[in-house]
Amino acid sequence: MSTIDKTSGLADADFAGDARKQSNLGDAFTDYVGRLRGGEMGSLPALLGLVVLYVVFGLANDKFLGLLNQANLVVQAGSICLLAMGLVFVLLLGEIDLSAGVTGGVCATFTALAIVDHGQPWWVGVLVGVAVGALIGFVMGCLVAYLGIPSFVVTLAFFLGLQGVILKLIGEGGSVPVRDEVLRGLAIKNIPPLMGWIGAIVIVAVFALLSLRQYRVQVARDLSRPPFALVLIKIGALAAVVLVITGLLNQNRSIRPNFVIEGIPWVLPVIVALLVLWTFVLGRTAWGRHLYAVGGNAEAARRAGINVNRMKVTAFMICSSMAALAGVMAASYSGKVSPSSGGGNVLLYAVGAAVIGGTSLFGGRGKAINAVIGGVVIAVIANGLGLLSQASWINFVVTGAVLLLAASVDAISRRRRSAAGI
Amino acid sequence: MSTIDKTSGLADADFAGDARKQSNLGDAFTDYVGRLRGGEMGSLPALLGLVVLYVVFGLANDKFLGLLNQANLVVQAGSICLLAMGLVFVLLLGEIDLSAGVTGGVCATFTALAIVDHGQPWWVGVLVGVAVGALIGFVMGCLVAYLGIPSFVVTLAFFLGLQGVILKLIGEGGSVPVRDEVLRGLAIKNIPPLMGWIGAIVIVAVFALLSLRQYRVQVARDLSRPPFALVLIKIGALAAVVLVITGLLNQNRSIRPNFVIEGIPWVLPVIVALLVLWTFVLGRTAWGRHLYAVGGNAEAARRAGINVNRMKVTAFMICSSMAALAGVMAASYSGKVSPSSGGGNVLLYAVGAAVIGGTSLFGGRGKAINAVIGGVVIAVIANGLGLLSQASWINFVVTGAVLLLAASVDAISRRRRSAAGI
Amino acid sequence: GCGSDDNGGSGNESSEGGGGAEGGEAGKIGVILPDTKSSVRWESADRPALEAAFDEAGVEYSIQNAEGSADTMTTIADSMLADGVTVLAIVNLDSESGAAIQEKAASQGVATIDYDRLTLGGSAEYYVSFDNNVVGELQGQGLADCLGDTEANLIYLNGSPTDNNATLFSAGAHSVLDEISTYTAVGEQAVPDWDPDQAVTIFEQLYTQADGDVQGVYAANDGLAGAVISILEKNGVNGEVPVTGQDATVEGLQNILAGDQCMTIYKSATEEAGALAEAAIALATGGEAETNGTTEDSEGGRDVPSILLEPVSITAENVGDVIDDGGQSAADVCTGEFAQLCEDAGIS
Amino acid sequence: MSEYPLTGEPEGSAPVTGEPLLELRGVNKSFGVVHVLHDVDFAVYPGQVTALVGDNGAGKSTLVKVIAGIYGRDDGDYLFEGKPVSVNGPRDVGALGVEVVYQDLALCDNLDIVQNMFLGREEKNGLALDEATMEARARDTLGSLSVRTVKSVRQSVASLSGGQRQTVAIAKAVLWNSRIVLLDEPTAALGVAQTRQVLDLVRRLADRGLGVVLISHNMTDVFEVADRITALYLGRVAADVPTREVTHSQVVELITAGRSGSLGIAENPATATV
Amino acid sequence: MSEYPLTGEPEGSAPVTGEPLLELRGVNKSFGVVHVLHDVDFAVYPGQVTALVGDNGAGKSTLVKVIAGIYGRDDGDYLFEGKPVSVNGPRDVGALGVEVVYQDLALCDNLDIVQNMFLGREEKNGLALDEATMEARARDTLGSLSVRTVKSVRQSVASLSGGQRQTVAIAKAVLWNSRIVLLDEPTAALGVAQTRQVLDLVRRLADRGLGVVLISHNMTDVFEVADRITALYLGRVAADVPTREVTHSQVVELITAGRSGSLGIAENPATATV
Ligand SMILES: Nc1ncnc2c1ncn2[C@@H]1O[C@H](COP(=O)(O)OP(=O)(O)OP(=O)(O)O)[C@@H](O)[C@H]1O
Ligand SMILES: Nc1ncnc2c1ncn2[C@@H]1O[C@H](COP(=O)(O)OP(=O)(O)OP(=O)(O)O)[C@@H](O)[C@H]1O
Ligand SMILES: [Mg+2]
Ligand SMILES: [Mg+2]
Repeated sequence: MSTIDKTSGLADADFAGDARKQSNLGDAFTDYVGRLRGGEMGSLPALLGLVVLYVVFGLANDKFLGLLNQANLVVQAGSICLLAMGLVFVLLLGEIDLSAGVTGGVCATFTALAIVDHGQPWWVGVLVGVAVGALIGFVMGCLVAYLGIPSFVVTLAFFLGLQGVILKLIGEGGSVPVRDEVLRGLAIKNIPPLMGWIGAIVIVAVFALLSLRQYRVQVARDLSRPPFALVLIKIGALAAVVLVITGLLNQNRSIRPNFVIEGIPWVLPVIVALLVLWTFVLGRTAWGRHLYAVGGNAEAARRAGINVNRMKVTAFMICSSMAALAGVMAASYSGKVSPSSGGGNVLLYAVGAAVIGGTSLFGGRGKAINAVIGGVVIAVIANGLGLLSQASWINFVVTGAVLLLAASVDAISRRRRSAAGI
Repeated sequence: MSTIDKTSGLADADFAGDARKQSNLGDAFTDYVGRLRGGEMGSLPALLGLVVLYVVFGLANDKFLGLLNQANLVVQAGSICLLAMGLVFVLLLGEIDLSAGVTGGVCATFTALAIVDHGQPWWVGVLVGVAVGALIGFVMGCLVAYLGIPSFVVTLAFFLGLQGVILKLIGEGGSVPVRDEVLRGLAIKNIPPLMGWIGAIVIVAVFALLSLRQYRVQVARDLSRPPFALVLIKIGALAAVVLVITGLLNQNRSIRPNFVIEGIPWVLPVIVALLVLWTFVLGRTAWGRHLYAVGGNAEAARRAGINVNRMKVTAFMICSSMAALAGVMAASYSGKVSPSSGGGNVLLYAVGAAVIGGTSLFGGRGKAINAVIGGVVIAVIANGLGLLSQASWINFVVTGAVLLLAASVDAISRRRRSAAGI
Repeated sequence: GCGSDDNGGSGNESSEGGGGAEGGEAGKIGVILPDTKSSVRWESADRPALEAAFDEAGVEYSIQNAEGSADTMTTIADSMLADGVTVLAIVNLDSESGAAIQEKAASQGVATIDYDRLTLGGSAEYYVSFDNNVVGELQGQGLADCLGDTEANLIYLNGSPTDNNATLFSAGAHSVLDEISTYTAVGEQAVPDWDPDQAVTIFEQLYTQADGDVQGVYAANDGLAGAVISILEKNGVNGEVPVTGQDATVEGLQNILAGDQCMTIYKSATEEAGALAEAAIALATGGEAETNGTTEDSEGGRDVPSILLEPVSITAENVGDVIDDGGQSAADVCTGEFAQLCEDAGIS
Repeated sequence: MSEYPLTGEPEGSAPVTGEPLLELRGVNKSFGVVHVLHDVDFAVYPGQVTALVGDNGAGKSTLVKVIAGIYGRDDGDYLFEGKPVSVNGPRDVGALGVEVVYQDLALCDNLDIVQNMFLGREEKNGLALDEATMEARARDTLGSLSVRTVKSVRQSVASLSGGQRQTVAIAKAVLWNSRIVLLDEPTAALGVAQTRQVLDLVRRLADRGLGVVLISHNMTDVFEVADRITALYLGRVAADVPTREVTHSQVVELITAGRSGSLGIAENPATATV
Repeated sequence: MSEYPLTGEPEGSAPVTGEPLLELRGVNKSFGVVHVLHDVDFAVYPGQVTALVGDNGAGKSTLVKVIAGIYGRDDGDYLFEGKPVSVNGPRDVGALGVEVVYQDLALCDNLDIVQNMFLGREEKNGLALDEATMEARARDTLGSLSVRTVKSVRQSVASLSGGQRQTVAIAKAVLWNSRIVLLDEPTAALGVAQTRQVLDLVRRLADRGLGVVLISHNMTDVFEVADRITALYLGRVAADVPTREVTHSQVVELITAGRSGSLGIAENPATATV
């Protein structure tokens, strides 16, 4: 019977087909291609859509691929990426937070007022903002979890109510400036090149160390593991990406001879740090596991002893806290908070970003990286169209069309998956 | 063993407990209370929320309950009720249409342009608008059904793109007037009192006739049926409601002696007619049944031979066509179409209306009447707050709070249902 | 029957008529303001100025805000008519909805006034406003004054594409700047909903596209100007590139004091509200108001009796005028780092 | 591999009335990297109960879903009455007169029992649904399946017990004038009396000339009603034999080991014989 | 009604080691107008397998869910080791050491096998999850249950066959050091070999001193492993007897008719005796 196993590829002994024994690079590659063909595309389709956008805009305008514009893009994408990352947490539960954008506005107002009116240092201001965000999330989460009001209605009510709060705080039609060195610097300043290099090298080194240590443990305990060559290739790839980006952004990209702009925008490390944090929380902690479980089958999660209500409340708190950071980042970029901050289509764009990246609105599927990729897609559209300076109506139409294009690349490449019946 | 059945209420013979034999009023009432206590509340909680709002606003302002204001309320609620009714169809599938509001704007623009620029009569204009709506719905439906792009993204793209289309059609900062006698009359004219009386009596008579005929058939074929007294009570109740409303609205409600305002606003019969139509379609036709099935379990529907894709496309077409009517009604109310028609929070309010009324965002649960009740809730909030004339930030906050209040009445009274594990 | 607006302790934010109003014979005046977001003025300047004027005259009144929605405005108008106002003043969000409101009011025998914006095809008795064409021209002239006779590349950042006033402002500015042959327009874009957050990205892209070779920026109001300055600061040229504005907001005045913004437009709300109050009270008591001209309503084919006021261009020299007029308070403008600048400019 | 000589069949089996009604030839099906069905041949004969047996995960349900048109085939032929037909979804298969009870039941939880039973084939009365007729027919069919604890046929299926749900699914499939009925573990959740009724029903259907396929892990049931047994082993047909030619223990061996004496898959699957 | 004299029990039954581990007394449960459980008394003894039998819709699963804390009781007492405990949800019951295999399985389709098995009780390594340990333990447990066709323990449970899903649910429940295990039709979808393994496991668990409750419609299985049988009939306890005191056909009669000879519910339920 053992002959059958080898030829059929199906297991006869317990889990003989398990990946434990895979050990050379060719196998790993075949396996990857197989998984791709089976529909497990991850973020690949969204990345593909992004590549299409880059090619289109790159051809349409010669400034688009320029260093200056790409650095600007990083800053422009910052706020929406943070907001979308926060939204992933409630979307994972199958809930929605319509108020996230406005929550960001309210929190940024608190931050700005703490600094301007109360003379607090920037970090106190940010803490105040995040605390307000967490509080808002807590209240909404409780209403959703314990009273059982649909999150659409709760957050719609907060969307409206919080607009009133901003109006009240800022004074109708006014604005609060954000002139703090550090906060403003977040959007308009860059990391000194030397520091950038050091940071980049440290990141690569840490990653290499962790990867190698993990591999050593896997070997020692005889667990399933990738081939060693693959580990090396992954380290190499990360090093290349990090160092090339650092190298490029450390060049002077100013368009005026007497003014130097060089270094990595401060926004970038903030986003990367939060991305790493949330990826760890979602993928590697019990809390993250429980979040997926509640989103996938709340009743099963409840039966497994998970406190579903607490999961909901914490998810809303994280979402609103991230919205607070997004609001502060938006304020840092525009230099002020105004009553329209976080209103308008901000939220729709952020949810759209998460969904384009591959997060499901029905809960249970999504990652932090999805939000970042989707956020970049949205930012690229605005950035590219901004360079083309067309009439407003054309901008609207093209934005819609491009959004659809980016999403359909994703949809079409995922069709296999649904054909596989999963 | 037959003794067991009688005392336990459980069936031993096949379906002996079935409602077929119920035949007196007391039983019917007990049964109704039992169902209420079991959590099958229907629209009762939303109606309760509405009553709360009426009491609060009635106490806060003595004009609120006045005839004139209530007649205005009917007209103000018209557009959102139509929009929400349309949205119920896509919500039933577990999809969403973010573009519905803007679709209404585009369609109303086409209607207005057909009348103003091309001198068409009003009904041609409306037909053009609805046709454009159906076309938009068709395209969106196809993208959702056949390409498999999430409806959130598709309709977000259309939400943006269609704003561009309106801008292009109307021109920046422009607007198109709606001065057609009939269309304007829809919002500002009333049915002549005599005609109103005749209509009301016809409606009551038709309802009585249909109810009695149905009862006759049920008796003849020995099917499960309500007690005869209940049939009579229902007819009586409808007659009372219809005739009292007609009577009230047929009084002169003008506040100026030299100007008479009397009769049922034209908006009301339009809404009632569409409500009856869609209630019939959803509840009594195979297509409606299939819509619920697809929303409840798309895979089961597919296995039952239902063309799921076609259901999606048709649902989107109905939604957009209803949005067109809503857009025309909004234009009739404000007397023009502008580039911002249907934008802003219109859509969120409409979805909120459907959800407050009891429609689920996850599909499979909802009725046309839910949308109307929810729409009235939203309209009452705007109307009541308008009479109180507070600063705008207070309006925002109170709107949010009241929305939450209306929804929590619903949520709390539904808790029993979830406690029952359904 | 309108003497029963005594909804007790509903807070002092209530705009209901003041306590001493014995306005049974004078009738009630209703005012509908357009929005809260396009500009500070409606809620922070017009509302108090109107309240003060009406209180002074001892008439009953109700002031509400349509929050930028024409439907809301129609709803408010309905309820005011239901409430028995005898004079209705509106700042229309667009001519058609405004005309519809006025049509309905007229049909109930209520007199109407166009405030700040003319309702084309409407039936208002009077038009009280600043001249919007003049605003754009003053902005253009102000930018030209700051730039001087040099070669200059200009970027135009217009207001909302759906707002007709934005179109007028831009046209006015172009009418001045396009005449000056040394100026070249290198980019122009409208900002949806006057949203300053979107304006930042829009301007950054226009600036990048122009390779930073920009010597002056037309920004339609102070909010947009602030967005522009944010990007100029990022590129180290704030203060070197003049930027226009409008509305004389705290933000705008501070930017002018700091030298980052070239000018703003001040439309004295006190003045305008006073004019409106005068006209409304006159109508409410059955009299006539004093006009200083007419404005042509091209659509309605009539000349509307008008009370037209002159906007004022504000530069670093005359920031004090705004504060003296009560447009902004010195305390708001001269906070923190601006205290010194205020002192230098002679503002206290 | 596992090629059962179709021509040689009638000799030793229950009376096969001519051609198979439905036949699959050389069907393969993979989900991504998982190859679930290997060159499967399968036939359904009119008037016969074919039992499809196999270990958990052998591919029985997958085979049923391929027949039902829910999954596409990777390759292989689909013949109905000897003629190849193109099958692109459950609608096509339904049109051929094939009814299926799925292992995962596939009921709409938001609909009631009657609505589920008539889903996709509602009785109509002009435009409107004929609820009265549907209710009456549903009540009759359910009654005949020994369902006694359901309070009302207007109960939502979400509130039914496991066995009640299964009965509804079975009732739904036998309500129609179909030519083939596939039942994927129909008695798994049923009580003693209900199981009895379903087995009787299966026999009755076959006697009426329908082709019936029964999947079950209960060998007693299989031997009671089946005319032929097809055994799947790791996605391959290990045997396709008339019931009376095999014993209970032989079938169990086929299921768990893939071969039993001369029956089953040979050591080298490439040369496997029946 | 149906009051089984607890004190009289040990004489004729399998060795009952003292007190019941868990006991329900006079429990009622209604869903809206449907009264599902009537004054139910139920006990689980350590070291014994209690079979809970009954017709479809008799209320077995409802009873299990009441025990598991998923449904609240309308009235009645809940005792653990003789002491009343307050149970407000599955967490409280889990804390008592009660594990349940639900008839509807309750797995998260978006998680893989290992993730489902350890859901709510993940192994940790500081803050982070200890995936390696969990994977190894899951593999061992599944292996012992004769699951042979699962390709990888990292497969999503959505892609598993019916029997594989059921095995995962069982494996999930027996992974822990619990004191009581409730199994609601655990072998319904299992193959011959897997059923064997589960029955052996059930016996082994009881022999280890756990209280085991087994719901099954298969009388052969029940008689093989159960020490006592509790029969439900239309939501009432019809009998609660040691296995060796009843015969196969008596139990079937109890299930289908509610009474058999001197056992079962009397004509008038108000005076029902055992
Ligand atoms: N969508 C899918 N993706 C990946 N693998 C799948 C999928 N569906 C089924 N499988 C695998 O295919 C194999 C056969 O599954 P199938 O459901 O046909 O088994 P079965 O014979 O019906 O078993 P059971 O008796 O347990 O119902 C199993 O190993 C299962 O894990
Ligand atoms: N949520 C609910 N609402 C209303 N009735 C319900 C609900 N859940 C179960 N019931 C009813 O309660 C009765 C008992 O159901 P239960 O699931 O306990 O039966 P069971 O004994 O487990 O049957 P099976 O052997 O079919 O699994 C059934 O008649 C069922 O219809
Ligand atoms: Mg199966
Ligand atoms: Mg059960």
